[in-house]
Amino acid sequence: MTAQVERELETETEELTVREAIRQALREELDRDEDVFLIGEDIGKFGGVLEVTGDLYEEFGEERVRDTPISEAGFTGAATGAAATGTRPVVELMFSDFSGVAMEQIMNQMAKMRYMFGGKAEMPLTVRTTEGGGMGAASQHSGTVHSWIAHFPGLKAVAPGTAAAAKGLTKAAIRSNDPVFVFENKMIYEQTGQVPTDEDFTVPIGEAAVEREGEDVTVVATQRLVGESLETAESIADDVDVEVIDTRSLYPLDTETIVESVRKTGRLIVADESPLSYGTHAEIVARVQEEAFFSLDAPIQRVGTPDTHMPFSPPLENEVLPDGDDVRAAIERIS
Amino acid sequence: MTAQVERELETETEELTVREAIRQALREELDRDEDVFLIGEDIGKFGGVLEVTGDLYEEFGEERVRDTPISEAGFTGAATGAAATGTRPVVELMFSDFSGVAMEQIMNQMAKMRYMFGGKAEMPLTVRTTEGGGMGAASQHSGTVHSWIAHFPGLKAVAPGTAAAAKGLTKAAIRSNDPVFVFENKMIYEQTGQVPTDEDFTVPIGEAAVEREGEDVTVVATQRLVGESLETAESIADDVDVEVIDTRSLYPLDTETIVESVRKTGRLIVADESPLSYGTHAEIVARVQEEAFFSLDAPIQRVGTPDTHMPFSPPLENEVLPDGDDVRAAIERIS
Amino acid sequence: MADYDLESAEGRVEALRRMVLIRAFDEEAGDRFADGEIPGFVHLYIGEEAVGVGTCGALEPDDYIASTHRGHGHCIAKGLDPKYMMAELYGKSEGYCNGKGGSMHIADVDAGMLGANGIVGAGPPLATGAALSIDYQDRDQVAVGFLGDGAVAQGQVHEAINLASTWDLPAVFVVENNQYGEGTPVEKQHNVDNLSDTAGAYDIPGLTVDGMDVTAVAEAVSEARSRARAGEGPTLVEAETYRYRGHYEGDEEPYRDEEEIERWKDRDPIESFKDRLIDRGELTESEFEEMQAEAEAEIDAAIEYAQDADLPEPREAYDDMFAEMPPEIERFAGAARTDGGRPGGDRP
Amino acid sequence: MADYDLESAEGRVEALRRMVLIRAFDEEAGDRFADGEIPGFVHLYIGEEAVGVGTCGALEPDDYIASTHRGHGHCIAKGLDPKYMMAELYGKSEGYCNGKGGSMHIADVDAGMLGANGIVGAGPPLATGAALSIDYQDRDQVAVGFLGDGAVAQGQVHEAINLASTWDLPAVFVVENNQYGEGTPVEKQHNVDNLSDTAGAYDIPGLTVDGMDVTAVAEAVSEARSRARAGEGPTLVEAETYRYRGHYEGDEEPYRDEEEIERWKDRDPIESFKDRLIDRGELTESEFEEMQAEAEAEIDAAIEYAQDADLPEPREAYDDMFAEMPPEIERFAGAARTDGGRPGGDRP
Ligand SMILES: Cc1ncc(C[n+]2csc(CCOP(=O)(O)OP(=O)(O)O)c2C)c(N)n1
Ligand SMILES: Cc1ncc(C[n+]2csc(CCOP(=O)(O)OP(=O)(O)O)c2C)c(N)n1
Ligand SMILES: [Mg+2]
Ligand SMILES: [Mg+2]
Repeated sequence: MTAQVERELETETEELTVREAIRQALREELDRDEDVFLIGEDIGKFGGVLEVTGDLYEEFGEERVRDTPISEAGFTGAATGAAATGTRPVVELMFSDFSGVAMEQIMNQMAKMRYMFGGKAEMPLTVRTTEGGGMGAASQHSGTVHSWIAHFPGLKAVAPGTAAAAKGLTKAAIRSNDPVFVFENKMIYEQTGQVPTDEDFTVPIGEAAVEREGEDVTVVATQRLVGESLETAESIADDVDVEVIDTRSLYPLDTETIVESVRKTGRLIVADESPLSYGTHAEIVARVQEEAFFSLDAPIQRVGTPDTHMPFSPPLENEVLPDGDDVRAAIERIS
Repeated sequence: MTAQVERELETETEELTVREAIRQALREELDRDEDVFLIGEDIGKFGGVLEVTGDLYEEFGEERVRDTPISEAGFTGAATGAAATGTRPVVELMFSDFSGVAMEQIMNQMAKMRYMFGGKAEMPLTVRTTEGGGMGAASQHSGTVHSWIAHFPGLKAVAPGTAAAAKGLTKAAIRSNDPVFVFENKMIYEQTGQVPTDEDFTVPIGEAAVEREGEDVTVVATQRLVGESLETAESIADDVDVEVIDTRSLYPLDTETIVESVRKTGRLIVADESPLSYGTHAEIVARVQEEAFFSLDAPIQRVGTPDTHMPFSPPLENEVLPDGDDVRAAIERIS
Repeated sequence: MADYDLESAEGRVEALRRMVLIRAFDEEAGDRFADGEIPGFVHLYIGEEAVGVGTCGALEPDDYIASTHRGHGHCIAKGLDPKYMMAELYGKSEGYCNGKGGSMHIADVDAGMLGANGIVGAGPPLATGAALSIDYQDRDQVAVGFLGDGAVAQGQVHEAINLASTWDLPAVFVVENNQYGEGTPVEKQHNVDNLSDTAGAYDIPGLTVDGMDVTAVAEAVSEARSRARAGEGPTLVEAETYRYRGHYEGDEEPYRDEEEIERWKDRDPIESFKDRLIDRGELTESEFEEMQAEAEAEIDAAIEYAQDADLPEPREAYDDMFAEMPPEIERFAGAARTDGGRPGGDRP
Repeated sequence: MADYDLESAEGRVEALRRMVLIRAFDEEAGDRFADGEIPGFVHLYIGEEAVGVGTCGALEPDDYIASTHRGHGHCIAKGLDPKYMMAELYGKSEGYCNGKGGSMHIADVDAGMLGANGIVGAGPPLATGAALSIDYQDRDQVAVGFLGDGAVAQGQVHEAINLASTWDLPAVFVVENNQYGEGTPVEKQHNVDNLSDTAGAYDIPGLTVDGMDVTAVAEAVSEARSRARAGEGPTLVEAETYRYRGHYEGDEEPYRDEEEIERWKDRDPIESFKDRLIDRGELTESEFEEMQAEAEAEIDAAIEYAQDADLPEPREAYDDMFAEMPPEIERFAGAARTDGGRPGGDRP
């Protein structure tokens, strides 16, 4: 189903920024379910460094929007313990670069508890975190680590590219009984889009969206690169008819929707901000060549960060940060 | 160059287990360079839980074989600080599952310092760690996390499949001025092989080895699966002529050697114990289809752990742990 | 009411019984491991029984505990059934984790046992989290985090205690100081004389008690529990104890001598408590012998149960990764490798 | 000999000069950030100058420091050149990190400055590591780890101090307690009255000193340095101080009021130290004015230098990932994207 059709099925939409869409999702879920609470650094009175939680503290109070000491391992672990004992915590990990601080609890407790216990533990836990370069925040505040989480068994990972997906996936994550990471790209918080107003609107985890239909080449993109790919697609629409898919979920990954598109177009570009080697792109490449090998007309192209950290200086950051131009160049290489 | 030719070029070899080969590498480098020291949990008097350091403590004393409190973040960070200030630490991270505990220092300090400082920091640091299932050690002591490290910019990763590679790569890692992770599969410590005795024998980081030449299909394998693939290749030699490559290094990855082989055989199996999704396999698939798209005759097959943790009970562990039979089945699927 | 209350004679006898049962369990587990019947690693609790039993004796049935790699004693103290524990050690489907966990991961969340843990120091954050749930939902419970002397050096333990203390959560941290972290003596891991001195860093009470004395442990934890329930936050209880066996079975113990072991054995927690109960007339020698015989019989039965139980089917390896199985796993589950059925992909 | 020794009049004047220079640097950096000339984040040190300067005044030139995200003051105190610092803030090739690091990563390892750090609590393990190198090679140095009040809650800080203390390493940990971690007051991060109380967990001396008084800081650190060099291990020095500006530039500071800020400003470290030096006849008012004018001129020159300096070439983005460039990066470096030259792969 294309994203447009999907949205048309909803009765009503409103225009929101990605930031507003996420905040609305948090507000609605806090309203809906008393067991849901938010926990993280300076998400309360401060409103979150990237202002996502905003005024939720004023609205819901300090128990439900809980500020923490600077202890990512401690509060991620506490959220894990809390999720196993009857509540539904939503963690904000301020920057995804800080995932390393909490990684032990993520990889060995949160991700494994259900399995190790033979299914006898619930883990209704959401971890929201920001990713990506583009604001001169340098190497320790600009990383894209979703390939790690998508790789690690026992964790679900979503990474919205539109306001609607941001809202719908955040809500689906909170309602899920599995640990779900929501990767928010910091450069799209101000990006607007039509978002269903229905309080029960969710985007099922594991479903991609065809954001633009096309016949000649498929671009599978994530996060910021969804919007950039759509723009690129429009800009070259006279020459090439590009289909653009937002994966939305990384794990589970909607292989079917992607493969179906490639069977039609025969050509694929995968655009994601992760460092290229051993990154998200490769998995999509591997699945497509597995399932649609004989439909492929050209090598699948990868657009990503060329195995560097994010440098500080704008011309350097600009050099390594993948964008719509890279997508266009990749399309040209195989068209 | 095939591994056999490579070894023939060495004047002399002896038969060692992988464990002995690594210990010999450590001993030689401790002897050669006073700035080298080992640091980790119970690597001293205890000899290491998997007995790799053995008697090195008796031989070199407690300053050069340093036992630590149970503080992976602390001592990995300390090793990082030490490496930047004139020494060459060799860290033992007892199980690779514990990498999460130390991940912040690994990802944000060790991996980034040189780059963030504009090249003005050296990081001559080695991290040895054990991976893999097969001994009933359950989900928190059986992981294979090398895909993470190979993905993360600024770190080098090697994962030997033979005794010779184990020795040569360990020595190369210690001599390198970059942070290098050496991933030792715990099930091959007792595996024997011919190892050059030359004290200056090293295996260059970033060079794969053709362990068996063949014409029909290429198997690229890592760690334990190198030996298993070689056995499988022999067992079906009458029907299929299999080329087996040990990647040895994961980052940098020797794309050239692999691509050259696939240009010849047209068929590829990638066998690695990592969980399949977003794992090491996918990167090899992606590079090969990029560079040898028009030489491929069939979809590249992946052999790995099917996105579960390692379960405890033998029949379960046995089910998910990839082995030579899986390699054979994969060969059959595309032959 | 606690499962067994060390302030009553009946409770004390029950506490002794659990200690005896733990020892019987672990001696048998050690033997069966040596015989090759039990795969993986086992870390035995022999010598430390008073800590787990004293602690759980001070708890109410629905309080939580988060355990360690050395968890058998905590399980039995908390009331888990040795039969299903042993089945788990044997990797059988009837085990607490259906064979997926083994010794290092026995758990029974419904019974308040949040799992043994293969990661040193990982339990305390989970206990802090359980205490957070309790606090958030205003429930009348506490959460106990067990940890070893070695674990005190772990950063996440520091973070967990600091959080619990800053938030006045109903948590109790019990440090089992058995003098070693693997082969490394406690002096080589910490500078402080008593590990309870670390409590000062959180401005919470820290006590060091005799971990070979089950009532001393129970008293300390009981007080800690009351504080916790009164909203006064966590307490750190250090119990000085000793493990008689190696770090894990198979450990050659180059790091200590027989004499040291014997010194501690002279203060054996079971022997000494039994003697006290007999002195107080709460138990007779023959009742004790009967208790031991019953414990051994129960463990023999557990072994038999475990031996006879079924191994899981290979395809069960794919269950329980998530609440719902994702397609990535489904394609393997549908064709377990043992059936030769791995997926292959596109055909021309 | 230290760069400047607060026990001599000359050293005190130099200390004041550095404090004035830090303030001039950071005020200008704040203004230029507001003007949009400086990208990214900047965390200013204004109000806290006495801590960095007092600490570095107690050090020898080749001692190490590991800094924080709020590192400008540490850099200048350690003797780094504002010109290259400012160039780094501007992202220019002449900056300390050739523009790769920016404000949060200024480093000069050869000068003993192991880097500002974007990760709260990451500096102390690095300082412990530098102290380990020193100890291992028997060098006559110490390593100082700076950290904020918020960072005390981090696990890796706990681990780093415990290691240094257990191993008696020549390290000093300086906690800059500026009362807030971002918007969260110290009472909401910790239970202890003084953060120096945490020293008890490592059995090392812990002192709380007036961080608005440069000589008090210098004295404490000097003593700590002597202990460290005498093989007696680390010391934890808590300096009570205050940041006048927001957490970072742009912070709207909903978490505190003007009155609190004014109360601290009354104890301004520069004003009060200047007054003392004048009282003692070690400085005149006009000398101070001259000092300020010179500092402003130096910073103006630094700004001019930074503005005029070259931006790095795009292809430099690929340098410095490793000692040797791997082929993975080489294929991009050889065809920087700005030249349209990304690799494409196989052709039929
Ligand atoms: C994070 C982590 N590091 C290291 C280990 C390996 N290990 C298992 S038990 C153990 C010793 C633990 O000592 P302590 O906390 O005193 O508990 P004890 O074994 O004495 O009961 C170690 C180092 C581990 N499981 N997890
Ligand atoms: C591990 C980590 N968590 C969170 C942050 C975000 N952050 C940056 S500075 C800061 C506050 C630090 O407080 P403190 O240690 O008191 O230093 P101060 O800013 O007051 O100098 C926070 C939470 C970070 N950079 N690193
Ligand atoms: Mg111990
Ligand atoms: Mg602060």
